[in-house]
Amino acid sequence: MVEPLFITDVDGKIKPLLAESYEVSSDGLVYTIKIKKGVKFHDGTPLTAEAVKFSLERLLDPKVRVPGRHNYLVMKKIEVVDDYTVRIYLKYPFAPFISLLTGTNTGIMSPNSAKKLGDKITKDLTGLGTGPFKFVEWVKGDRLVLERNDNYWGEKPKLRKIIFKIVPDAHTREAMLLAGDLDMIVLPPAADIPQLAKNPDVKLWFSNASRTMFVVINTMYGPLRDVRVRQALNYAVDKEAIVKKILFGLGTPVDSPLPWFFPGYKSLTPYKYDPEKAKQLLAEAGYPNGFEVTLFSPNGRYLFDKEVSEAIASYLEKVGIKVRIQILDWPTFVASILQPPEKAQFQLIFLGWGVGTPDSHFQFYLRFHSKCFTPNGFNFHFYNNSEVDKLLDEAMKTLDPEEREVMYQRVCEILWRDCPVIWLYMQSYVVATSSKVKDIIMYPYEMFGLQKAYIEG
Amino acid sequence: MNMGTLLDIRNLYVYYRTTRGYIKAVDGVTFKLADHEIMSIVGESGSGKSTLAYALMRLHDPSQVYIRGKVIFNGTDLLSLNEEEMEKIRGSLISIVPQDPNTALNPVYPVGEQIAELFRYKQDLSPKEAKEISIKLMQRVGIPDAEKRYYDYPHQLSGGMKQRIAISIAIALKPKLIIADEPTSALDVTVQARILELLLEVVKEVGSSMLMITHDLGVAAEVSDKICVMYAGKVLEIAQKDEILRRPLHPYTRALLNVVPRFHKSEKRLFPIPGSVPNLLSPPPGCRFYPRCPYRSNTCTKKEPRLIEVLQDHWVACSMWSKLEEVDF
Amino acid sequence: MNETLRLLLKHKGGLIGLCIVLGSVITALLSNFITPYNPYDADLNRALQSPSIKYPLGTDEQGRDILSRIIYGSRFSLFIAFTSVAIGALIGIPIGLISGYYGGWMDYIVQRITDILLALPGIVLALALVAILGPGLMNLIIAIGIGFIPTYIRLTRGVTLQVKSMEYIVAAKMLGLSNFRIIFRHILPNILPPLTVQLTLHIGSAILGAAGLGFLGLGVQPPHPEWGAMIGTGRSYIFRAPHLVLFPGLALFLVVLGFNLLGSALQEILDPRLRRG
Amino acid sequence: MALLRYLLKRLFGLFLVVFGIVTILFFILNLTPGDPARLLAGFEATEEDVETIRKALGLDRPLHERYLRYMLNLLRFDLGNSLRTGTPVIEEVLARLPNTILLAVSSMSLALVIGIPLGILAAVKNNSIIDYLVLIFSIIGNSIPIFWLGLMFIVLFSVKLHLLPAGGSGTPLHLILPSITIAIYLSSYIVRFTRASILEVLNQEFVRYAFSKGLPRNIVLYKHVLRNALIPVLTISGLQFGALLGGAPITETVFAWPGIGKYIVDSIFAKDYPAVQGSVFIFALAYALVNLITDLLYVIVDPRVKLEGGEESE
Repeated sequence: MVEPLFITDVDGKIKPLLAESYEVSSDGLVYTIKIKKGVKFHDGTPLTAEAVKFSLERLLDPKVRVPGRHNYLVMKKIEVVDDYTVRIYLKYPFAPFISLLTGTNTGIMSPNSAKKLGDKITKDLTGLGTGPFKFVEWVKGDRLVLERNDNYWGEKPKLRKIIFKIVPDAHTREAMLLAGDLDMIVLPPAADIPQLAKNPDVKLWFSNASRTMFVVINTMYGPLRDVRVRQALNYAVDKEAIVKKILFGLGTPVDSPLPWFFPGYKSLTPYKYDPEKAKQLLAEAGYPNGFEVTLFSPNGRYLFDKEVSEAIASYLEKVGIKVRIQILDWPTFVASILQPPEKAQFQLIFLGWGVGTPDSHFQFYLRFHSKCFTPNGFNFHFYNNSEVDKLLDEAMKTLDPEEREVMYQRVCEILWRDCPVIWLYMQSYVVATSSKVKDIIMYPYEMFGLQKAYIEG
Repeated sequence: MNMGTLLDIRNLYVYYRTTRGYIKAVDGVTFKLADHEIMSIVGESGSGKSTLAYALMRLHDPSQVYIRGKVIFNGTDLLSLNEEEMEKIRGSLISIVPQDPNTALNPVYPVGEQIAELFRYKQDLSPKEAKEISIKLMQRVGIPDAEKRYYDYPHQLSGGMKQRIAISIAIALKPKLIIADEPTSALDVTVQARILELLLEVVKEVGSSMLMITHDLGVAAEVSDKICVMYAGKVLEIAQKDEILRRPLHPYTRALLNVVPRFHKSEKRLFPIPGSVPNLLSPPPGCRFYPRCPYRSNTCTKKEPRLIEVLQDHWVACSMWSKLEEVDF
Repeated sequence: MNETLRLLLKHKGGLIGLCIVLGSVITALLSNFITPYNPYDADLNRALQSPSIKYPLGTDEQGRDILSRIIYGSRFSLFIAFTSVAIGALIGIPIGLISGYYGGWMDYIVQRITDILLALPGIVLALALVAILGPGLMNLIIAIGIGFIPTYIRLTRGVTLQVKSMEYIVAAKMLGLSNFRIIFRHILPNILPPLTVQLTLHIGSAILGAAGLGFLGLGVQPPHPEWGAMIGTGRSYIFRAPHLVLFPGLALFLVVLGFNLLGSALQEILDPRLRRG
Repeated sequence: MALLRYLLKRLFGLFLVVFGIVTILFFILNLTPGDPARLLAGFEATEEDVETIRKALGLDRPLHERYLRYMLNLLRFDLGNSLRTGTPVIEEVLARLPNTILLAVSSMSLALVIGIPLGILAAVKNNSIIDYLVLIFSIIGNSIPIFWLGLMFIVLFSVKLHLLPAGGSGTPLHLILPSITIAIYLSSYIVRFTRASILEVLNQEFVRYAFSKGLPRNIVLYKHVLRNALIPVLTISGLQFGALLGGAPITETVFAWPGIGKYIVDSIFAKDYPAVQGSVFIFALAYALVNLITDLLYVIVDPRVKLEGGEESE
């Protein structure tokens, strides 16, 4: 409905969408972006540099609630050069800046409709976007209705109307799909995937990458300070069995800290399930008969989160590590893990990390840089590795993609060996539709595109 | 007018089943009641008189009570009838005036309706007709402004008023036999006399016979033609009222009369009967009154005295009856 | 007391109830000896197996033997039920006794508070309490126990008022017995019959309550086998492996049935009016 | 005049009870760990964002001040906004109230239709096989864990037979399973209560007297006995209906039925204080009103009851 300047395509590459092209100044501080001509907003007004300036400045306005706002604070000034060119000045060189402009919340809105809507904007999005579908109606907690935008600048969509129904319970969604009340559902109950796959009038769509799941290790806690113990944890857990038996195949064990299409991705030798090696490493590190740990896990947030945590706990018990599981509802879970090192009561956390902005910087900086210990970042591991810090700071500034690639590869190798986490798997993002639905685009970051989709017959 | 026999009870036994054995409430009773005759059944509480009354109407729960004997009423033995036939007789041929009107009337229905329902269900009259007759009946039994009272609920009426309603119910279908189960004992004394008067009036007017069950000899004397004395499930003496009052032959009847203060006799002292009613689970052998009888002899313990007609229409069940000296009461 | 026992053994329902209750208590006590497998031993390769000779009730999503978990689970359900009802009774009864006996403004306040607590749906009160205290066995017991207090206050107060007006209590007062002695020597023994009935019936509903919270995920924390939690987890496999939900539910039903049968039999025995034949 | 005085007295009592509930809940919920501001700000938000939201929501004010403000708003039926969706709680609750009422009405009427006839049958045919079977049904009825029963119905009717939807709302079909589940539980109480009540009335004198009037058996049973026996049943059903207005939280969760019960459970899980307090407030109000209506009905059904609020039967 609302389109950003750039988009990460199915192949993981960043391509221009509303932007035509862009240049970066040699010092990486000034970005000049050309805007596509002849594009109209749903309210008929033309897409101009002015609209881009308006939309991007909104991100900086503290009164507007923007998830992940701190990333955008890198922008110092946005200047309109001419009707179709806009120049953005950064406070410091920030290599992944362009990937920032692919996020959905950087979508470009029509200033004219935005002013008309005022603060009703949280309920009514008429005329705001440029996308293939226009806003019709939104009843919170029930449905969102979109309609085809006939004068869309790109390839005209085939679907006339899309109705999104809010159905929180997976089984109910599945029942409605089978009963024909719905043509398409997201995240069907994992346990029923094999059955659905065999069902002739149901088609399953898989994205080849999405949320990576792992167990945070509190590297400041006694035995976990020793890398051998952390590696032992990685050997002790049978990831293949968890994916096959608990997720019913809806995941792929990871072979690197980064998803495959991120700069710096390099396939590394996975930690095969080897309880004997784990025991041996524990003995070497001086903990032959294990120790006690507490594992925090959310309930209902990720795919089978409670069940996977239980499985991990029983695997660790098998190598002598006694695990006390705390299953918490989401708000309590969030509150209890965002603690400074001295107040953290956890040693392990079952956690997931989405793709979000497709640049390695966002996968590593906030999670592994020693400056970002919780609560002012997401370094739950309290991981402190000077070489990694140096590499991350450097990679953020260097503009040359090859050089960044090498740096991030180096970071991957260090993290993979140092194991601040137990590497697990990447959850697959599944959509189930009736067999009549065709041509859905499955992006590698838990999103799907319906601009080319159609219903046969 | 010929006094045909309306009710002929022969060897009636009524035992209550309990976890500890049978309580022999009515243990072989025989007596007759003629048309238009009013007979009182007198006895202390627990003598089985109420049990007898409700047994006649077959109102006991068969699973709880064992009944044997004959109750010939108007030519048919009531004990042999099935429930439907008995249902037709109740209310139309035999009716009851309850002991305590406060608990007898249904608290959530207007009193008038509880009269009218007899006509609606037993005689298929229309609600309007049933209401009219009921109001006339209420007026007949002396209830002031019956139209309004028709809609009152039981808790809005006095005890006496409610007993009048019960009487109107009893005479509604002009039954042949009315059983009055201590109709005045739950009422205060001032009202008792007028209710008795009313009862006698209507019974005579309807021409039905009446079985008056009471523990008060005074009531019996005032109301009935014939008196039957019961004790511990057995009939001890039956005779015409004047006959029995003047010449009680059974020691128990005599003792009962001593208890009643007499105005025309200046007795100084009343003689209470020593001892108490025997346990009906395992009654003593021989005469049940033996332990409390001043005239007892050893024969009384061996043989159980049978009820025999010793004088013209004067029955008594006591082997020592002839030895009692003539006493003029 | 043995009179009631004699009648109880003759009472068909009561007898069955007694057997079930004794059976479940014994199973709970001996649970760690009679479980065929270790209830915590997981192995994903044998997950979600339907009932077989090797695993009579099948295995759960972690590959643990459901029969062993149910047997071991009885320990939790009964422990939670007995302790929470005990909390409810031990706090509720004295308050009910005193408030009923002394009356006055104190009684009025206690009554209003019980009205309030009874107006709140038990489950919401329990949910709110567990939300504060956090999930876990002890917090669950406290949450459910508190839910029972108002019922016991009201029950005891009712019976106290009845008994208080009886002559022998008035007589005891006249003899100058101290109030304390009167309450605990005279009134309390009279309250026992109706209370024993309530206690047995409440244990049944306490088990259900605990299982309800367990079902929502607020009860006993994994990996412990509490029946409600097992049903809650099994729910997401309902289409594919219904036996995960079926058997813990049956166990729950059976034990609660036992207590209810026993409770209603006691009720009939102690309240002659309802006695049948 | 008596009616007015009685109503005022009851309304004051009602106000007190509701006030008590809201106060208790306010303090219970505000002591729970977990920080709504952080929840609202989202996972990646920075500390300042969380702070701005905490100020906006007034969560930084001292507890007693927040309590007073909350109470004042309550009088204007302003229950504050839900932390999760931002919409006023009053809107969300009122949107769901009809669903809960619908479920409550349908399960209660089903329970009465099952419960009362069975209760009568059991009482009339006392000590017979039927009486025994009915008693067994009622004991089983309230021993079955409701949520498990619901799941079993889903397995049977949705999974195996594909007859009924597994959950959610919309068509009348969705209503069938949840109401049957609740009805079975409720009717087990109603059966037993009706049976006991009828047995008690059967022992009363006016029944024997009615039989002595020779009235047909079922007139005595269905007119005289039933009318008296159903009064206490009315009170019990009134109380149970009131409790149902809280939505059967667990049953609604099992069937994903969008009622207040499910809303309360979800809100508690999401630490959405205003939503929990708001919905319990509305529920307490509805519960008290239903009790009041039951008492008034009592006066109509039982002529002996005066308006002093106390049942004064002879």
